[in-house]
Amino acid sequence: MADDAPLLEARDIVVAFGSFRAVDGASLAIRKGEIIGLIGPNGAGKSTFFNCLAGERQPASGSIMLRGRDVTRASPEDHALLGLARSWQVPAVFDDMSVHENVMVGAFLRHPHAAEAAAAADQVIDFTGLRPVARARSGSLGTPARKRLEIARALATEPEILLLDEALAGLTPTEVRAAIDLVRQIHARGITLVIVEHVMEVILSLAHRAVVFNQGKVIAQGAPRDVVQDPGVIEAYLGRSLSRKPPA
Amino acid sequence: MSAATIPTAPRAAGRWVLGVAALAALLAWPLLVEDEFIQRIGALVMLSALSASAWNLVGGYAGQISIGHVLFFGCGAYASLLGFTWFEWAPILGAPFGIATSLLLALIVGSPTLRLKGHYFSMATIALAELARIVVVNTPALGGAVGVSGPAMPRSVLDLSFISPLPYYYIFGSVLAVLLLFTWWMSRGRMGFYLRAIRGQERAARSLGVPAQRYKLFALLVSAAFTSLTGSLYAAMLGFVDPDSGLGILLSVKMVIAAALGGAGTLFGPLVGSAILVPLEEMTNAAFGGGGTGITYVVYGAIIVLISRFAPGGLAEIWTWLRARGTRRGG
Amino acid sequence: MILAQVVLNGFLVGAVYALFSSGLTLIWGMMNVVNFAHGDFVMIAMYVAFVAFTMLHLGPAIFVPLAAIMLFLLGVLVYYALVRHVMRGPMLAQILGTFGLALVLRYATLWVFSANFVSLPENLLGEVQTFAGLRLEPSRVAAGLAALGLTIGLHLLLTHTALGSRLLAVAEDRSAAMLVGIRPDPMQALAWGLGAACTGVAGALIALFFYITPTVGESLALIAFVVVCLGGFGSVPGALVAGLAIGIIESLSAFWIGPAFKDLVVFILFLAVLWFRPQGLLGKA
Amino acid sequence: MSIARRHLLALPALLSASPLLAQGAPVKVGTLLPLTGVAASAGGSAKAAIELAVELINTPQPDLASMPLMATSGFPGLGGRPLQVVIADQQGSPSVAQNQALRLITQERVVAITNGYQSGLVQTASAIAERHGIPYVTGEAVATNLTERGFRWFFRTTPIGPDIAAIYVEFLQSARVNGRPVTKVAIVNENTEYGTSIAEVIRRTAEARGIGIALQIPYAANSADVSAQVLQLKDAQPDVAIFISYTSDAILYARTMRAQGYRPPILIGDNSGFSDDNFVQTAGDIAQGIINRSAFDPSRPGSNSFKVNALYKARTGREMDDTTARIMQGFLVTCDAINRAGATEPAAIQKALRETNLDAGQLMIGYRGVKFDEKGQNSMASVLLVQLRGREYISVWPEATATAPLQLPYKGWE
Repeated sequence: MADDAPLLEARDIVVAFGSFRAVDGASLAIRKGEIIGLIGPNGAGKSTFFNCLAGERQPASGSIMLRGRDVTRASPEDHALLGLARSWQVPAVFDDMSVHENVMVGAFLRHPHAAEAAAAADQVIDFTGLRPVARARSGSLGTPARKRLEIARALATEPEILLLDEALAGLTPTEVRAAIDLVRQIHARGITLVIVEHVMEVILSLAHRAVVFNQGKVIAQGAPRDVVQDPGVIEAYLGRSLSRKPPA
Repeated sequence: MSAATIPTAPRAAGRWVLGVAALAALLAWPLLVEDEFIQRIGALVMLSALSASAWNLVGGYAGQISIGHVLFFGCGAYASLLGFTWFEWAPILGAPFGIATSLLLALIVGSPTLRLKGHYFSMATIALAELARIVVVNTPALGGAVGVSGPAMPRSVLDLSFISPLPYYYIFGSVLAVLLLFTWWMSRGRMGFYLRAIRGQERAARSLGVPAQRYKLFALLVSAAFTSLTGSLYAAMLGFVDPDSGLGILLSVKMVIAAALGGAGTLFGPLVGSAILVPLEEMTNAAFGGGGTGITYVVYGAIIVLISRFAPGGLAEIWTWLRARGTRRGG
Repeated sequence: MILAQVVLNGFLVGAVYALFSSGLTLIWGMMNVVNFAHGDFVMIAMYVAFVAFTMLHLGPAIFVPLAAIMLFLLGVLVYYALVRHVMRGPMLAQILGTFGLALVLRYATLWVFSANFVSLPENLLGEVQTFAGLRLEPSRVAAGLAALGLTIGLHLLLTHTALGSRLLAVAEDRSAAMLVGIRPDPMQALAWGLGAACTGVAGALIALFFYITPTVGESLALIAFVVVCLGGFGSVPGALVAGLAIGIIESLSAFWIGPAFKDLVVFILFLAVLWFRPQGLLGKA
Repeated sequence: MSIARRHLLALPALLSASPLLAQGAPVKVGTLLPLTGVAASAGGSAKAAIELAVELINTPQPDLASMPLMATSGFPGLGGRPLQVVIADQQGSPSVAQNQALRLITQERVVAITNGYQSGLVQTASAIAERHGIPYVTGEAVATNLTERGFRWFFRTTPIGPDIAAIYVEFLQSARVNGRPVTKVAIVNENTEYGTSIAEVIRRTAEARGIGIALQIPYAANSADVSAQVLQLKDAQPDVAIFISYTSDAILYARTMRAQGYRPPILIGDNSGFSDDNFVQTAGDIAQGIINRSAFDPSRPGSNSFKVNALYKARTGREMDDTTARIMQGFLVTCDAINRAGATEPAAIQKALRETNLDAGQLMIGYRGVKFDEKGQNSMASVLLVQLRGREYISVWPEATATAPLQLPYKGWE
């Protein structure tokens, strides 16, 4: 794989629910080391598109290449094996297992033996700051810890690219800042990130490139600050919210 | 294992002592009790624990609630006794054929049914088991509705036809020990984690690289093999199987409730559940059955209701709770 | 002519299947709680009808609503005394609890009434009628109409009333419903009450033409489970369609292939439907 | 109130009455019956009959003096020791039947076990008795293979398949429909062991004697609906329809035939379901003239059958049906053997059972006698045909022993 080839590339993705085209010919190329922010109004198709990238949903047409391989019809587990990990909008932790065990499930992907997986999980737990609750049953955790656990579990699969689906939604401002720090540290480890987010602050402070969805299509992409000033984007989506000056 | 999961030395030692004591008790008690009826109940506990533990791999660990496991049980039971009927084999010699048939069936029906979610999966397994029962009832070559019998008179020790229940207890117990050792080994490794992850959130598990379909199928295969072996052992002991006793839906339900009562997805849950349910059923029947008033099942049912009411997670839940209390007090 | 009668009988049997599944649609299909005691709820309703008729000399116009009320109370009682607690645990706990409950109900009835078969006079709703050469039993027609009525009523309740949307909200997500101010327990209890009341109507009507014995629910229950699953969980009209379809298929296959094979045909078709539609006939994907 | 209740009330009286008359430690006999599950209704009837038998044996019954043990109290051959029965519920499961047989032998120390009901369960339970060397006597299980196993401790008093088929076929050969012989016979049988085996033996016997079975419809027991079978018959128009069913289906058939307006010229309902008093009480009024086989004809005043039935009716409020009577007869034969053995050692009882030689007058049922062949089968068992009139079965064939003449065609609900 050439260095300049995209890590993950989606071309002309179409997903239809009956006659309604939720994603209507969207394309996106993600290069190694980028942080991409996917934004758009509710029902714009960004979550559906995201699920196509993650291998959760198969598009009706179009193709997706991950690290030079066609993964359009590949299963989620094959995506994971190729180095793609994701979090879920509604945290999907394994309630009956402890935090450490949750993370071990991810770690088993690259470490088939229990002892190695446990050690790898320990490292991720320390990295994500979950050490104090490592032994707790994950079903007993609050939302912030669950979201963090999701990220930890995904990291334990040692991905090249991490897809975060509203990983910061529903957090308090303090928690959001802590989460942004975590994302930066993840990026610092050389992991490419794709973030679906409603909180503009996150996109503006994290993303290298913002990709705007509307009516199933990519209507704009570029540096977040440029994109938010794009008249088409303002009209389609941002509207009033942009009158508020984004924080520096 | 990780530093976080290594038990502290005194607790580990305590656990060893407890384990050895429990094992010794399990081995010794039937010898101390002279009553054959009680010994036989012990053997039946082992048999029930075997099928419930086999079910536990799929239903407990992987969380796929099969209510059609009697399909595999029936394969084993019928293979044993058909082997005798057709070729005059000792019933237990049919066991490998029962296991082979079960594995084949599990392979064929496993892939399509394991795609189904939740109740749909449970109902599909019921439908499959009922299909098998109806087919057997209407196939005279398989004994039809009348059923098939083992040797009326024991011919050799291989017929496993003993007057005393003790040999059955130890045979069933040894097979159970093998199954539990496998389950223990599995639960600590990748497979155990993956199955529990599938039970928790299958979609999330798959996104972490868990090939859910393959692992569920593998769990089903192992489970089917052991369930089938249980059926063969049952048939060898009883010397008779008919569509109701070998393929009836009640048997599937009993595997589920034995596991659920003790704690599904735990190593000893099915054994504990069986150790309560089987004696309870036999004792209530011995005490009240002759009265003909149905009070047997009123008592039996009421106790099951009470357990589910106060320990919905099975008795393992109470154990966890007690241990948590003990830890808190100790620490 | 015979074939028309076969189809008609199948249709009426199908209506009975739909009728005794209606309560299960609500409890299992909507509220997602397995009820292994469903068949025994039907049985209890049959005994309510029997006692009301033979001891209190009440006619169907009274004992059908009476059975509905009694079963409503039973449903609410079962919810508060058992199901509410069992729902804390995994789905298996529901199997465990309701299986135990089934045994208690079945054998408490046996204790009181003995295992003897009893029945109501078969002409309580009038004699068999002949229309265009087709023979119709009034009691079965009544059961068919009741199935239709209950299905439409339940469907309207769930889709067109505030109460219905609250019920659905609780079924969908208990904690989310609490956030918007719905107390889940009374709603769930109500669902159990309504489901059991439907079962009560079903049992009392079925008692008009079926024999009554404590184990009668056992043989009926499995079909009810297949009907609800085939129709698709959460689909009230689905259960009606599935019930009628199973009735007609059973009747035709019993006539053509042989009654010993009718369940074989039903289960094969059931599995085939699941193969192509894993969410049942009218269930949501 | 319920009959079950009445049993409960009668029980203490029975227990307190017997020791006054009989002396010594009671002799225990075990009985396996289905008291829960789908056959519970039959088991309940049989239980009442067994309890009646105990009372009759333990108290002098001058009225029944022609039967063994009736004139005296307890077992005269054992110094007047009273009889005690231990009834166990086999729950319709072959495994439970074995458990309970073992319990009766090892815990209750019974000297013999009787009955068992379903053939499959009799098979597993008697295997336990055989291993422990305890006599096992069944009064009702008809599966032929039970006495083909080479067991030395197993005995059966009831007539079996071939005896049953023989009387049906002899009857069909002599019967006339609209003045011509029977040519078209249909069999509708439930497809568990009972229905399958009886249907099979009837078919074989009939075909061997030149009567073809035009139509055989096996069906699954406990169906919710049986109308397809009735319509098939209505379509085929056989001269004779033979139903082999359990009680629940028997009731449904009677009702469905009425609803579909179908009446064959001759309707035969074989034993089990159609003999059950539950059937007679709930569906008898619309099945008038149905022909059944029976060994028990209580319709002749003064006969033992008549008197036993009267006692049973006083106790339960119901007529004794054939299955119940055969169960009770099996039990009485066992007790007679124990008495003649003069000891409670199993081997002595086994020997006495082998030497059993009762004639018709010593029985409460219509067998020619009780005498076991080398396989343990009663070689004197026999059957007769009865017909439903009102709510009573009256013996109608063979004519030599009939109480009333046969009435044809089948009336049903008219």
